[in-house]
Amino acid sequence: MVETILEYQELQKNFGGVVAVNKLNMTVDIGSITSIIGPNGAGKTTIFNLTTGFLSPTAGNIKFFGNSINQLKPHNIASLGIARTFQNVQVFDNMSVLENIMVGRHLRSKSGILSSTIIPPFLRKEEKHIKREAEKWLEFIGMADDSQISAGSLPLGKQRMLEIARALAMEPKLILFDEPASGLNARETLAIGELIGKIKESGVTVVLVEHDMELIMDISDIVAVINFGTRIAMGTPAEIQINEDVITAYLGD
Amino acid sequence: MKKNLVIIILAAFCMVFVSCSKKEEPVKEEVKQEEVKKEEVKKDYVVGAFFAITGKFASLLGEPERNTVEMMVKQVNEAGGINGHKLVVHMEDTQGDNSRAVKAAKKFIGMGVCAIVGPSRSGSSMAVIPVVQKAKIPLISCAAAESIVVPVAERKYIFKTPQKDSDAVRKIYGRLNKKGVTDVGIITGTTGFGNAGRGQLKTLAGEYKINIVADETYSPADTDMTAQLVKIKNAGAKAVINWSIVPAQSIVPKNMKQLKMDIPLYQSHGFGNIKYAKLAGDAAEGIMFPGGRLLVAKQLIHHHPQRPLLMKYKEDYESTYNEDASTFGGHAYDALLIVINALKAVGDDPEKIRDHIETQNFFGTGGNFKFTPEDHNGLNTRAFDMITVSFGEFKILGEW
Amino acid sequence: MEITNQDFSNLLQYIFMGIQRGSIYALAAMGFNIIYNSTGVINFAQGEFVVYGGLMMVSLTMTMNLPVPVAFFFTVLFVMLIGILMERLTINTVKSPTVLRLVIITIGVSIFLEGIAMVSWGKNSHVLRHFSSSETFEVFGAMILPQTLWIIGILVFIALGFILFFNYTMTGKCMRACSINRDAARLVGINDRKMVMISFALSAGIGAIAGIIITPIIQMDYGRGTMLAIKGFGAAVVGGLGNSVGAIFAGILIGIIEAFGAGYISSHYMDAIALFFMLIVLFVKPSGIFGSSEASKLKEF
Amino acid sequence: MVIRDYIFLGIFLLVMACVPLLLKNDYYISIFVFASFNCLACIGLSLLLGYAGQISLGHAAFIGIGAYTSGYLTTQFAWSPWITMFIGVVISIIIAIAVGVPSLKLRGHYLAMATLGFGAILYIVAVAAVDITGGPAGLNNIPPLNLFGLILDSDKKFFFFSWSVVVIGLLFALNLINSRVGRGLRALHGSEDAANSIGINTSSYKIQIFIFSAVFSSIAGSLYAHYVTYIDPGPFGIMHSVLLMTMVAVGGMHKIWGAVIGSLLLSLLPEFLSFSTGYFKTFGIEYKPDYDTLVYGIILLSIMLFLPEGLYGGFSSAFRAVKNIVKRNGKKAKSSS
Repeated sequence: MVETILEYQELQKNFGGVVAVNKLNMTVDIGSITSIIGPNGAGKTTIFNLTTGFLSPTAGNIKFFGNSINQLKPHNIASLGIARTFQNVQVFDNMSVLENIMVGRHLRSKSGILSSTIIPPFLRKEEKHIKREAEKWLEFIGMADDSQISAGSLPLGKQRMLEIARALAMEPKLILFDEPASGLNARETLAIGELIGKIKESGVTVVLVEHDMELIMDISDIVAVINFGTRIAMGTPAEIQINEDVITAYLGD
Repeated sequence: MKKNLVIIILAAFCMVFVSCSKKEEPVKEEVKQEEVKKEEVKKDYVVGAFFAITGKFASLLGEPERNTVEMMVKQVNEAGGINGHKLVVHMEDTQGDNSRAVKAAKKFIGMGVCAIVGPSRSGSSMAVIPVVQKAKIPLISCAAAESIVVPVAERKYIFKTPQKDSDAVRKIYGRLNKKGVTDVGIITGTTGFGNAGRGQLKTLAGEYKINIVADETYSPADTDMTAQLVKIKNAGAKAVINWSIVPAQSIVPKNMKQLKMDIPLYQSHGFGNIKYAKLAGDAAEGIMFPGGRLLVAKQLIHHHPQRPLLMKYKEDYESTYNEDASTFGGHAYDALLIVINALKAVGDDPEKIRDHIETQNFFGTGGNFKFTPEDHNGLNTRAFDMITVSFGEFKILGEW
Repeated sequence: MEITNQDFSNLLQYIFMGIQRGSIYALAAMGFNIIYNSTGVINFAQGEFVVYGGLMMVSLTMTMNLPVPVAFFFTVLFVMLIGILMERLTINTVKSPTVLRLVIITIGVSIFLEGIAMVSWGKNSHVLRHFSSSETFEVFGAMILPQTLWIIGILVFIALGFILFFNYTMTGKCMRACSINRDAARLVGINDRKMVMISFALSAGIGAIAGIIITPIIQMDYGRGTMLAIKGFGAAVVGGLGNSVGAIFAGILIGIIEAFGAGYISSHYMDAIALFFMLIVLFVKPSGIFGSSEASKLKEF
Repeated sequence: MVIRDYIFLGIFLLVMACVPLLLKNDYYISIFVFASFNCLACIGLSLLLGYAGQISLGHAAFIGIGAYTSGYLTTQFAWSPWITMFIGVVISIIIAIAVGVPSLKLRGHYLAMATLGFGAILYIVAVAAVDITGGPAGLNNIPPLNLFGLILDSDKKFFFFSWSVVVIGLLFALNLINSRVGRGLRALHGSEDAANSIGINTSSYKIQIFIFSAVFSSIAGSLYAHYVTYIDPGPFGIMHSVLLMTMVAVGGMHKIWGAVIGSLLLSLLPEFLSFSTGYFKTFGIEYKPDYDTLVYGIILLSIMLFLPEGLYGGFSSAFRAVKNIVKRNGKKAKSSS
């Protein structure tokens, strides 16, 4: 029996009168790549925002390793080991590439505001360690040459890579990718796909929201299809491709 | 990094000690003075003057003061200066702000002025006292609070020209006694002037057997004192005393009229600018306040010793600036006059000027100044006349 | 405790005083809200609109001797023009607007306008004739100025106009749409830049009216803007930022709290009492006493 | 701190060390002393405004807390100024927590409103609580600071002392923004959501920075009290809070050095204007101090409109442009030869 890392139970989110997520039930297996697909406005990003605490559910439960995380703040959820990227890529463009990843080490370091002002020796050691780790992750995504460039001046593809590296630097157990390939060309999409595969190999569970079907079918272990906030199908890529409900949802009635 | 920090801090402290141990300044100043003495040409007499010329709530004080000083300087120099020395006055604007006042005082001291005139407001005066005391430069304040020159032992170099607030209170309380009024409500502005007045009103009440039935305040930015006045009215006050120096004081008579309170209203000597009466409109009719005679110069009997001086100042001022003279301008006139008197007599050594001021006895716009080493104001209750507003003009109130 | 007639008429007196003060806060708060809804910015120059309204009215009626209605019209027009100029010359020219930057720009405009007012109208306080008689009349022992009735009447009139404008005119509806979702509004063809300009004009106009109606009572001078802006901002927050009906009630509530504070507690701390009330509301119910918590979450820095 | 900061700090120290050598007049030195108080407060404020993205309209109140705590305790109980300065800091921290925690948990304009209201209340209390604060008459005879036996009673001595304090504050701030916490803050400024998603507790950081900046202001206030030796409520009102904000914005919000430039410039501006009155006259313009407000407004407006990154940003982009031109010319020269 595979262990469940993430579980949604009867998850519900209403915005005023609009129901964005409707009684969603779903589980994510540890060590898998699970993709969530569905038409525009189906509530995929809302699910991510609920999972990472940016929104709080109207009803239902989100469990991470069996513990409810409904009421937690985003930074608390991050500290449990859930990382994410954003649909409209959000790198810190006022910082260098290396610094962006160094911020990702935030949870893995501990100096506070007072010690930061006078910089005692232990802190300098920590700072060096942060930098080494950050360089390691930069190497991992193959951007070691860009370390001193301002993140805002990178092309979109590299910004996405950077965002992923920043999330990885947290050493999370679960990582949520929100349309990592949107706006990228074929070559960049391929690179992202490879990277996601590498991430899975390193033992991190991946949940993916994506529109690029080719990418999804290529790398996913499980695909869940969402429409109007409810799950209408779930299975291996091969099963999903022949599911009639899915075809109706995508092509219309 | 830590090392660097320590080094930088040490460097900074070293700079402090090095520079402080030099002590080059005083030596230089002495040299300068000696050089000056050697010169044959008569040097300028340099005086500093600073008033609250701009800034919220205070411009009715500072503007007439500045105008007066500029006018006097022109007159003095056109008449050939002081014993042949040209009079130079450096003007600064405190904006009613105390740190600006302190900066300006330091600027004057740096310039080597022999005396300082101003500032306009009590708070600013208090702020600059430590600075000028230390520099041993005489300062003649144009602000009213009595605490500026008391205790004299600690305020050796500080003088002031406006009448004491305690004397103003005595004048009002004296009149109340004669009228047989004991229950009064006081309403004071939360400025240095109003606060000092409130203190004096409360302190002297016992002496005159006055019973303060309500003690209210308003801020200079306040727009409506109805609530305070209702309280005063309900407390059974038979007279209201309004003590402030900012334009908001004119709202009190207006509100009293609205509330149909027909008990007499007394104002402080801070009402001494006809503009305040104009702001209150017809509600100002019948207001009584102890004021300098400048406001009623024309009505003084012809042999009144102050009359010629007052008339001259008033006419000069009004013809030069095309606006009514106010007691505030008068305070500056007196202050500069004191300095000019001293300069004529003893030259521009600050110490000698200080000593000379303590001996001065003359008629100014504020009254008969009799300075002594114990009294750095030199005025008493006789400096005031009770003045009232009648048909939009200041009138001397008949002597009871 | 027995309630005497005297107590009752005092209460009434304080209430009227509070409403009179509060009406101005309410109008200032409405001005804040209009601009806040269209741009998400707190316009700190709002108080200057009030000052310009008052001072311009003084110039037109007292020096140029225009009749009150004519002067009223031209003053409002003049201040609206200032509002439009402010928007066109500053807010509209900013290429990458962040709220922080826009707020600081409005502070700059406020300082600038204050400087202009000081140079052109001088530093003295100015008085304005009351619209009708300045003789008070008595209601149950409370003394009331006819001007107070004018103020209340005009406030009610503006509030009604406001509701009609935003609910029943096309422009008003477009402005509401912009405030709810600017991108969506732009998609359906609403010119959002123009809506921002209109909001500045409206806000300036309301500010001007507030200045005109209050000047007969308070004496206007160039420096009054800051305090009015603070109180108006407070009223806007208490009423729930962006909620104009809430602002009206909150403004009057704050005015009455001030009057009661001065009358029943201590005039020394009058302003502090009202501000303290604002802080309490801010901390306990940040969406304002009349606002819904959902609405307040939508608007963010 | 990065290398550029060391260079700047070196230049800064050099310039500041030269000021008293060049200025013989105590008055001008005192202007710089006053500027140092603004500078210290602005460094703190720029952390809050530029890095945590929060507007505070009540920082002058923290200056007031420092000043009044020092003033009251030294005059009433003759406590050592160092102890009272520390107590002022503690009180500021407590008040900053009380004001900051509820308002910073919310987003938007709430801190601006809360600090505005709080600043106004404190001002009123300073005016009305006559028994403690002396009311509008203020507190007099505050003793000067005593630094290991050296009494800081002259402008020159205080100049070095207060600017040393500023330099230490500057070092702290520069260290802070280049540390883990500083990266967190810059991240928060870059994108609050993204910062949250990598586990940065943004609201806690905002509160900590608010407290940190309040401490800076409080120390500036204590220094003010012991320098002027007289305090009254005047300099601690809302207008001064707004002025501090203006200084930070004019200098450049997103850089600590911007706060230094802005506070120095705007503190010296009134003196510069009154100094140059004569020059205005030669151009036929009668300059009056009345116009100061107007000039302030114009400066703030034009900088916010044309140099959104403030003077610092303007300088550095001008510097970069010059560097690029030099580089290009150098390349041209090489290629042509």
